[in-house]
Amino acid sequence: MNDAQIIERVAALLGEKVTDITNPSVRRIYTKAEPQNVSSVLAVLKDSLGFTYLATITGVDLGENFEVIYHLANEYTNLNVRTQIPKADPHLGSVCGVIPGAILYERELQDMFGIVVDNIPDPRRLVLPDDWPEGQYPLRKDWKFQRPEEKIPGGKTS
Amino acid sequence: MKIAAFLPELLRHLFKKPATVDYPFQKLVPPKGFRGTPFLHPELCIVCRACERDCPAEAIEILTVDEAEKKFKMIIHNDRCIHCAQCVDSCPTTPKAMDIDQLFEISAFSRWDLKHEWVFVKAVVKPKAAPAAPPASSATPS
Amino acid sequence: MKFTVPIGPQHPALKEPISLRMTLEGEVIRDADIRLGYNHRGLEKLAEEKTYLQNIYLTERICGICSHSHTSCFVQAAEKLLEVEPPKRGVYLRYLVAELERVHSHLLWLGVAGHEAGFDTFFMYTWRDREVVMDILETISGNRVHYSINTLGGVRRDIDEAQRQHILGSLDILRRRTEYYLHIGANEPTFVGRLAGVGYLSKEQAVALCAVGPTARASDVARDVRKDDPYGMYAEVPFEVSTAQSCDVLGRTVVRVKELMQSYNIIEFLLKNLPDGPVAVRSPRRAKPGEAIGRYEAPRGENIHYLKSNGTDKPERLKVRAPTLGNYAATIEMLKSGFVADIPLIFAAIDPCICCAERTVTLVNGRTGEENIVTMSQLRAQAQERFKSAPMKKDAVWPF
Amino acid sequence: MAILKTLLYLLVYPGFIFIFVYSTFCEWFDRKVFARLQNRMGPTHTGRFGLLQPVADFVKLLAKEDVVPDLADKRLFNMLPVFGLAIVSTAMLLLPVWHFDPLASSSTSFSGDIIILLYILSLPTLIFFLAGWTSTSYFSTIGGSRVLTMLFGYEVPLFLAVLGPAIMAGSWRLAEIAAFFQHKPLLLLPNLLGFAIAIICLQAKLERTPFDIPHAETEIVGGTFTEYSGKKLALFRLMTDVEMVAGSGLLATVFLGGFPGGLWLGLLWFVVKTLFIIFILSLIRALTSRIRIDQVVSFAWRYLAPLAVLQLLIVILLKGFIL
Repeated sequence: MNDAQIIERVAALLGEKVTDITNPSVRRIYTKAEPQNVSSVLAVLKDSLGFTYLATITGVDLGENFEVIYHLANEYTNLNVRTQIPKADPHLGSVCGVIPGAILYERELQDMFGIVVDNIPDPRRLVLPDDWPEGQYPLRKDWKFQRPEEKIPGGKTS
Repeated sequence: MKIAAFLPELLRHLFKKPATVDYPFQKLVPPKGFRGTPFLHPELCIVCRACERDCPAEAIEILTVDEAEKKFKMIIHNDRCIHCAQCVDSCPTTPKAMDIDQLFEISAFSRWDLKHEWVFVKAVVKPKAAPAAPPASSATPS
Repeated sequence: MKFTVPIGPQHPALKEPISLRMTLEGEVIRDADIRLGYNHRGLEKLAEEKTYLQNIYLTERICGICSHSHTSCFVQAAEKLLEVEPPKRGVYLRYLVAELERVHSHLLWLGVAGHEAGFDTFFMYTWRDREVVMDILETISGNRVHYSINTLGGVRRDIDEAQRQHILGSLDILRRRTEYYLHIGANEPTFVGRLAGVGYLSKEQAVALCAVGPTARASDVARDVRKDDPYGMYAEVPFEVSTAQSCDVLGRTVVRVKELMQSYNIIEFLLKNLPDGPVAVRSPRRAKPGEAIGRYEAPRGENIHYLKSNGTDKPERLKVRAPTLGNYAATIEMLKSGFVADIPLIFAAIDPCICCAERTVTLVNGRTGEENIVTMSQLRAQAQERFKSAPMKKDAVWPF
Repeated sequence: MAILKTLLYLLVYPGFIFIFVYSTFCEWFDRKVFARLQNRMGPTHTGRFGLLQPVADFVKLLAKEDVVPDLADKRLFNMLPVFGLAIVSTAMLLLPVWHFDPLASSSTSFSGDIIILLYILSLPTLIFFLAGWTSTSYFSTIGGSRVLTMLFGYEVPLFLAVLGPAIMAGSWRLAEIAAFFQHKPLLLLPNLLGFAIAIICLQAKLERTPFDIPHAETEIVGGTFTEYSGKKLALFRLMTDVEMVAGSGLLATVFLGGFPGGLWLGLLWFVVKTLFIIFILSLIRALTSRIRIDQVVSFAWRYLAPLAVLQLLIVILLKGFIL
């Protein structure tokens, strides 16, 4: 199966659940879904097209919105399902029911972006240390890291 | 399945010279092109600051000592250096003002001992040498 | 009686900090729990403050063993964004180093497997022969660990004819030695007895848990990015995806040894068909807004970098997923109902590169559920309390 | 004069000083052979050829901080290394190397001393177990339980194997067994199988690869010795060395014809024969990978014990029909 055939199948199977199917380079397909549809889209892709392998979930801070990208792959191509959720009310449905391995990446999203993943089996903190203050989400663009001033102990010995 | 499959090999090595080297007394010579510690040829530097900009570890610092006399000071913080030699690749002069040596025993008792500095007068670019941008370097200023 | 034994964060079997908590019943593992987070460096945030060129060296520092895999993966994505096409010789050299790195990584793993199984002689011999490939890498790149040979638009160093002949000559030694180790590994009864049947992971589980690399391939899942998504010049290179059907640690060993042989063939092919020409082209510093994904088959499995640009010379977002992370879920599955003696072997069999995986993630296995996140001091106090109220001596049951 | 002589025996030769010097030398020999088999250098710099390295390690450990776990039974925890060293040193005294009269029995050589020696040599295992168990650390506890589990595996084959030559010589006295085989060296050959079994069992007793399960470092850190540090660890290490010498001395006496030729020649034989056995032990150590505890027990009972019985049968038949 080449990219064109997969795009055709995806469009046929999912209809208007997915929009903006693009294929900017070989074996890279991007598509867009509404946040509430992501889980069902992934289920269809997994069952019908063999996209069993979820490489990772990426979160991107777009300013007003968060973009969440699910990177899937099968033996022919790499398919990326993106979705956008508003930053003011970041809620996302869990896909752990479809792909159990997604939990790590979803918990990472919760920590790093403050996205609330609904129905996540295990919502504990994942990336950040236990004593990290609430409400600080390092990968958001408005979170700036203040580099501490470098202090080198001692002086010249020779 | 064979019992003691390793035995011949082991016995053969019992009387062979060990493969390891008695390090502080015997040293291996690093190959040509080994990336050691970067240093400056101050007479060649044109203060283009390409190395300062491209250094991924922020280990190179160029300060202005005297603007009128075109006197500059370069500090190489070897305590931060990751020995990638990108500064050598980025250096646009021919021959290169930034260079790298082959030393690998560079530990010191204090991080301050690792900082090297050069105070120098900016070299004048000869018109002939200017267009010789090295082809392999993607890092030449665009 | 069940008791929880902490393996790590500091433990002789672990070369990097990670915490495995094993709930044991005598010598049998009943439950496993992995905790990461001792090595977190905030690299994805830092990458947003560095230029594309500097990020090459940053991604190289993700891992000390597969350093080239991360830079290649990053450079693949960055070159798409910057719209540069590396020249053919550059591509060949880039993946020549990649295959040499795979050889060094798998030989390293063989030694580690020997060490974890208490077979120190095997460890010493494989590492001695690994020096051959380390020396090659040092000669062609200038460093043993961080080769720094990738740059945007190609590679930084060319190899000359003498080096080419040297590598081809060394391949003979490596081939001979690898065959010998395969022979030893398959014939030494104590070693085979330790590896066979240990850490079972069925094909279904491997697929469901998204296992990658040799872990998946040993469970007969032919998942190899070099074949599925032939980046670089891999479409032109003849090679086979090595798989094994035994689904255990022995299978993972066999897969790695087979891959070594495949890598030797690939290296030979690359060197014999090395095209002429430049090794790099000039690359712009700024990228147009866009996004790209780099996929790369690292020695441990698939490596994926997502890169988004915003028109400046710095990326908007860099997402790194290292292969080890993808294998943790499978590890927990493999550890269950094994023996204590198998913990290091099973864990080593995924070839864990903790510092790769930990650049972003701390993981607590979701299955055990009831444990609450507590601060370290609380945890310590709890542990001491528990320890005082139930000292080992009183209610310990004879395990056999 | 007799008191002085006794003191000399106890402290210098064959007492503590000799035991210390010779066992550290044996450790050096073992380490060096192991290293050379692995194409490494081994100890090189402390003393000539690194000969003083084990002594240096011992002294270094003596100088290290000594930590006792809070929950450990302190008295037992502190006494165990001393007991262990005392036990194995006593075992050394029973070897028929030095002061013994071949005809009359004395306090160091008497009928039945082979039983005593085997008994004494099985005590260090119990010391290791107790050391692990009193440490109260998880790793030590697992190590301690592994020590005892292994004991059930190798002890019976070892006893059976050592029994063979004793039956053949018709004596329970080490000196007499050795003398018997010195007169009829050809009779050593039927015992080769027993020798092999005893070597494997000795390897297990000394907890060396492939039987280093109780202190498998990649699995349970230091195993039985996880909580031991400083002086106590130094004594334990010395104890293992002495046990190695005593064990190989026992095998040399029983299977290799003992140490004939009086004081000096006997000493030379002792050194040569024990080093030979230690060399075989090192070779096994380099040759194998660690096996699992269940594999040890099944190996011992499935192969070693039946083979030991077979060896015993051969000896009895030989004795009954040929001799």
